[in-house]
Amino acid sequence: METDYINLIFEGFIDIYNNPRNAIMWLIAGFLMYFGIAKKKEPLLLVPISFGVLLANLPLGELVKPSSGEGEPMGFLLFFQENGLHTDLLPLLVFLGLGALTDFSPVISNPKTLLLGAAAQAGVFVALIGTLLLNPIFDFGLLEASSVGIIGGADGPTTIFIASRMKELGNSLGVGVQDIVGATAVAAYSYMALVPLIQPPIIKFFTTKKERQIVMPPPKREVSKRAKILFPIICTIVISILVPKASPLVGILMFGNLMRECGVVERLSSTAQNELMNIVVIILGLAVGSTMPGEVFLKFQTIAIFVLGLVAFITATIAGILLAKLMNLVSKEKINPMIGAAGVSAVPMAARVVQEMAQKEKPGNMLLMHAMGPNIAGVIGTATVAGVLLSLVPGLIG
Amino acid sequence: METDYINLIFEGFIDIYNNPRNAIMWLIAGFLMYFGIAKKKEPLLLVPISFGVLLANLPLGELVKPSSGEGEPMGFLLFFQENGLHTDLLPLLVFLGLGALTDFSPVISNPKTLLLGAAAQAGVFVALIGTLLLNPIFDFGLLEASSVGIIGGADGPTTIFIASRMKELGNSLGVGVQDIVGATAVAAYSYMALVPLIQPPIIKFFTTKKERQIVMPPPKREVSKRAKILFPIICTIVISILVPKASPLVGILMFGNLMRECGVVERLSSTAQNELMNIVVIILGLAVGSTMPGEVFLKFQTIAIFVLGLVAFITATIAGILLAKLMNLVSKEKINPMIGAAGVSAVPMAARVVQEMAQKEKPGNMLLMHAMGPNIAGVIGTATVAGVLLSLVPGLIG
Amino acid sequence: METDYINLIFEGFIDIYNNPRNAIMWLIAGFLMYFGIAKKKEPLLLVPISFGVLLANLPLGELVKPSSGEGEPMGFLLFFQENGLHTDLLPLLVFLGLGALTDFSPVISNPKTLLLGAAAQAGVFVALIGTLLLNPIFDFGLLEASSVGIIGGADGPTTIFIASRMKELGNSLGVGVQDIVGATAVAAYSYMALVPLIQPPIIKFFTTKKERQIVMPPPKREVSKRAKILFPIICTIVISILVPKASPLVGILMFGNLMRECGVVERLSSTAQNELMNIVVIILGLAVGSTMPGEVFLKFQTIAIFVLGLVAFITATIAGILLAKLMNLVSKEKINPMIGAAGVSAVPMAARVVQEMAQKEKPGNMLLMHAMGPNIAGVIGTATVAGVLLSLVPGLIG
Amino acid sequence: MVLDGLYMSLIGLAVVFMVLVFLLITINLLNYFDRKPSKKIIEVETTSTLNKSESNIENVVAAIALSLAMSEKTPQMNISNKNSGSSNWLSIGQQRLFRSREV
Amino acid sequence: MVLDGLYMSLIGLAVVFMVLVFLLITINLLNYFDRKPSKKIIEVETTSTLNKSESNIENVVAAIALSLAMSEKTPQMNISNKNSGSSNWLSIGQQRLFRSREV
Amino acid sequence: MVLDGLYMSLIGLAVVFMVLVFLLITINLLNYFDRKPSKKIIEVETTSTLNKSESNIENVVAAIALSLAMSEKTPQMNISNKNSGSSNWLSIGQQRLFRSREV
Ligand code: NA
Ligand code: NA
Ligand code: NA
Repeated sequence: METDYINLIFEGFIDIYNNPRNAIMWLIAGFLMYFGIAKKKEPLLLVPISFGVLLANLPLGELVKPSSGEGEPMGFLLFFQENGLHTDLLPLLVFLGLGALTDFSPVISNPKTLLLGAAAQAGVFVALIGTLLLNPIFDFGLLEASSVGIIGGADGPTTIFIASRMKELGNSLGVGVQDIVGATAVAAYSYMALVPLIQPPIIKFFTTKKERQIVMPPPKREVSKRAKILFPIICTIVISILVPKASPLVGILMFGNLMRECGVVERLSSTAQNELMNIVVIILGLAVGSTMPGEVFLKFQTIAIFVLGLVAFITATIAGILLAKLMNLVSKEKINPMIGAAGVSAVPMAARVVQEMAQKEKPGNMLLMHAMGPNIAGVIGTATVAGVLLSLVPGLIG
Repeated sequence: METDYINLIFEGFIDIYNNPRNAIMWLIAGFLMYFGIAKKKEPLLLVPISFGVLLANLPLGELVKPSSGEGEPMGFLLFFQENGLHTDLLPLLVFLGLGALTDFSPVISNPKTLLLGAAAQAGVFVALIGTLLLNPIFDFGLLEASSVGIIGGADGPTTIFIASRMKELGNSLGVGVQDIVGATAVAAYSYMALVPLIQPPIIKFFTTKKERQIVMPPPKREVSKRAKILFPIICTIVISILVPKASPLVGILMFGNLMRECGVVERLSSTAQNELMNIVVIILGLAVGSTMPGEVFLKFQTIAIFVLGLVAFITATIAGILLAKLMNLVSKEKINPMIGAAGVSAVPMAARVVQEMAQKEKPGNMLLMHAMGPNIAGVIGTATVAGVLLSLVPGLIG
Repeated sequence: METDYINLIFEGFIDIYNNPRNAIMWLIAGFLMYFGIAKKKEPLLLVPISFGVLLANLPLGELVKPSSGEGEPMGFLLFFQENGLHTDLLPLLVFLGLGALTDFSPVISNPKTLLLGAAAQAGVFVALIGTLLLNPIFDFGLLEASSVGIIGGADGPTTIFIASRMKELGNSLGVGVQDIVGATAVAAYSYMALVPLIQPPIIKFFTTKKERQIVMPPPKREVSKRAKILFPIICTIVISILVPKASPLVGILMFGNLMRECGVVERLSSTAQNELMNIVVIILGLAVGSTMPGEVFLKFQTIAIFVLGLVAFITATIAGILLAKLMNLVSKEKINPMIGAAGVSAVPMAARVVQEMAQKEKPGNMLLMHAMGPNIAGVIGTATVAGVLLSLVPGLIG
Repeated sequence: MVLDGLYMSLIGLAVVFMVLVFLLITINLLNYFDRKPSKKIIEVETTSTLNKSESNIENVVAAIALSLAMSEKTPQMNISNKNSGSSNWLSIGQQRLFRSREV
Repeated sequence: MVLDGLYMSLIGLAVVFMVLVFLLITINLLNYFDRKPSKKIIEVETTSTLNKSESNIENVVAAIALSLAMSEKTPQMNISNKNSGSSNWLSIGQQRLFRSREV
Repeated sequence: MVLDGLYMSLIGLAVVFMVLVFLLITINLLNYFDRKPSKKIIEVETTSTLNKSESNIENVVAAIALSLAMSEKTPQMNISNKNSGSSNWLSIGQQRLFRSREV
């Protein structure tokens, strides 16, 4: 019996001794907190995620352990993993709120920018192929490659959505699959936060000063309320016909947007944007963070994921710029190729980066609203790509 | 393999070709949206319901399909159907908010009006019998008849509650039962929205001009805080003793009201009325809408349901008016028989209709508070009827 | 068939006749409502709890009955018992909100007060031993004793958490265990509300007038934002290493506090404190109340629980005072021993009691902030004790 | 089956009227006793007159001063209104506000 | 497997472009019909008078200034409209207010 | 069983004191290092300039008056900060406001 008591006091220390990687994760959690709190980078997600990492790596992992037979329910965070992540509920509810927060009028008033949002998806596929090329070293298959690629979409909930689905898919088919939900999510949010550091040098390298000084006049015509109401409905139908698997992401995003724009359900829209969003973000962040116990996260693969994620961001930026330049060759109405870089999503960070660079190159050149077009189009593009991945991958690995 | 890709691109079109009824449902969804948004009729429910209809009818039905074996969770909307509708959670949580939003003092200060709320329940039973009479044509049984009848209660969540229960009851007993949850809910909300069109001609037909001009003085005495606090408690106990099956609906409604009136849990009451209500309404609306895939909704039965629902509304209105006239025969304190029409519920629309008609017939005759009595009593009456149905139906079909 | 109808009308009365204890519970529910509403004692919890008691004791118990085979889902309140209490979700989410509501700076600026919060835990163990001593009379085992003891922690959600766990533990191991979740929760909240009556005479008895007049100067140094941010992180790690089983309670509490203090996720913190908290409190209160049907609550054991709970509160108060006096013997910086009484938790009631007594004994002696130290430390102490109980009890009863 | 429906309707309407008549009687009783208010719950009403008597203590000003000065700039002001009643737990965050009331 | 990836990428990018081109066409159609507005839904627009100046993209800077100034002061104006629309059920609590509106 | 209880109590109280003593030591260390602040996280503090005067206990009465007056009128001021931090996603809706800040 006395051994029990001694065990009681030392079981925590013993667990740390046996699983030193968990203690290392505390440092990583601390670093993410520092990044989120002191540096104020994506704090709304990084604070919950980082604390989730900490909680998942405490001795004995009380918050992430499965239900024991002895009247102990499953850990608090495991509950949300199983009932929030694996069911897609949390990412989709975030999408609901994002839809209610997003103003699509830049896309409606200048639909050409949709193409720039499409171009940026090249980043997803370059990273996907890159991941497959590293297969011999890191044992990445198509499932992992899809999850890593989608980081290039620069869209947190979509990344979480796809990575969860790919993990589940592998598990259910008995195909070996690494658990990289947490790593891809952290990579996505980190690079989204770092967009102001990542993009400017790339933009400068791939554009001439003259190009960066191209002035774009304000759009000629304002978007009618009717167009704003019809847009989410049409968008849902068109994308769902062409890529049915994208319909959950696109449909819920657009439902949120319809609530915003229709003007008669203000109280629903407000709750979707605020209280519901906040509740979901707290739980989603903790749940995602808790997918990263030390033995899952501390692998060479994780470094590869971060490198590939950066490649994806860079490629997406380049693709957007190059298409913009291409469009300038064929169209007489010149666009500033910098706005192509905003196609990576990372809403609205990437658009702000463009705006600031434009101001420096030529004070008074207001590109923000022009950059919001590809910026938001990138969200739609990435949701479409997610649907494509969900359609193709099961057939290819089956 | 290449076939796969071609499939990918065309599977949406093929699905539409195979299920053209789904595309017709888009039009119906669009009509409901127009009704909710442009006409501002019951938008808080009709906007989510209509978008739910749309989402449930997109190609391949991603949002309403059951969990595949391959790592795909069940569809987002099916999840809420199973965990929100079938468990009664969502309708009851709406009742919680409604209780917190309702001021019962018109009933407390003039309890006679409770009888008018009872009379209007005749509409429920007339529609119920009518549905059974149509059995040879539409194959409606007692389960469907109960669901259709309750439309006459003019109370959205109660309708959803009863229709879900009846469907589950039939499925669990192996009795054939049609899935009419969506149709009855849409009928109920639609007619509630149309009360200002439906009721005035009926009221005019069944009352004389002299009756419509009866002036009712304001209630003599205001309701004490104590009475308002005791009312929900007493109401819960009395109704639950007499009709135990009504206790979930009545109990939760009255708990919401106690939070409102007790004055010491303002923060809980406010959340129940606003944020919690909004979250529940968004999800409930989507879930109800998603019970209407084309093959379920596009039947002749649906037309019958709408016709019978209208009959129920009309009969309820008539019954309320006639009882009011009857009460005038025996009581010396005359009441304006128009307030009997408010007994159908459709809070507060029906009471407003009465007020406006009263103003037209005799400017200055303020009937609103008098009409709120039967109006709210109708809610209690319909919840009681729901309990009666839940008590009797299983015994009769077993 | 006609019997059915007669049954329908009388089944409620018959049920009351067969289960008269349920009707007695209405009176108890009424008393709790009176206590919460008219006396304004802990209304946020007692109003939902008392209505939960009422709902659980209505005829036929519709709201707490398990799912019948016949298409009836489980009762609304049973659903929340099973999915909210047994899973620990609701108590932990309350802890999240409490963390976001709590300012730990009194503890940080004067960490010595942590010891007073530890001393007060003596109350838990005295009540625990007392409960075991009453085993021959009331058939209380170690499981019940732990649940009763934790009442002395004066911390509602922790009490609910431990009592639920102990019940589940007993059920899963096939050890006989009484269902005392409701009784302990009501005892805890009642005595927390009664702290202003319970503590002053004890404080007077165990201190001299001179001691009560000891003036404590305001803390020398303010707590930096950095310290406030680091405190929850450090606290989580330290306690989780020493008592891993305490990590859910402490970890979630501290996550809430980090959201509060970090300053960059204001919207999450606000939602955790307000809307999320309110939703959880409504449901938690109802669920806890509904664990008290008459046959569970109306036992002599319940009286014993209330007596033992009072003993626990009294002992906790005494222990805090005595340790404070002891500290005065060894330290030259004198503390007013009254603040030891605040170590029982019951935040912030106990601290207020001390402040008021100090004002009466010596006007101008501001003890509030000094008393908040042990007050909050008592929360941490009780969470730690909860962890100890969870660690030891399974081994001892297995 | 139509007969079942008729039976149900008859019984149903009868029960609904019975329930609401019972309720009518109970409310009338309630109103009857409410007109001659007993001393028992009267305090509900008096206490709820904006909680006037809540602050029964001398020297509150200084206390409030201390606490408010420290807390008022923090963004949780709304909590002070939301926490009506005297809950321990939920008012934990108000520790500094120290709204003096008859504790 | 890398070949799979290449195939996927090719098809994937093609599909994404196809989808967004379709969307482009649809929006252009939408905008085309929007310029000659039918009478049907026009009332929607008139009711939203508050948003009128919302997309007047000339004078943006001024607009931003104005909106910022307004948004900072009354960040929850939307709450006042919370009960927009004319829902029966959800406005039940407002029965006493009796805001006279076109029922 | 009572013996079990005694054991548990002894060990339990010992563990609780041990935990809180550990915590005491840690906080003392924290406070010790906090007095000589490293440059590392100092910016956290500078950014929170708004809270600087939080505990300036002189002039409290005036502070109360001011703050109370403010809090009563605008009980939901905190909502204006709801979007503090610089999250991409959650500030997406504010795209038009374009509050110029250090991106
Ligand atoms: Na993107
Ligand atoms: Na009704
Ligand atoms: Na305690």
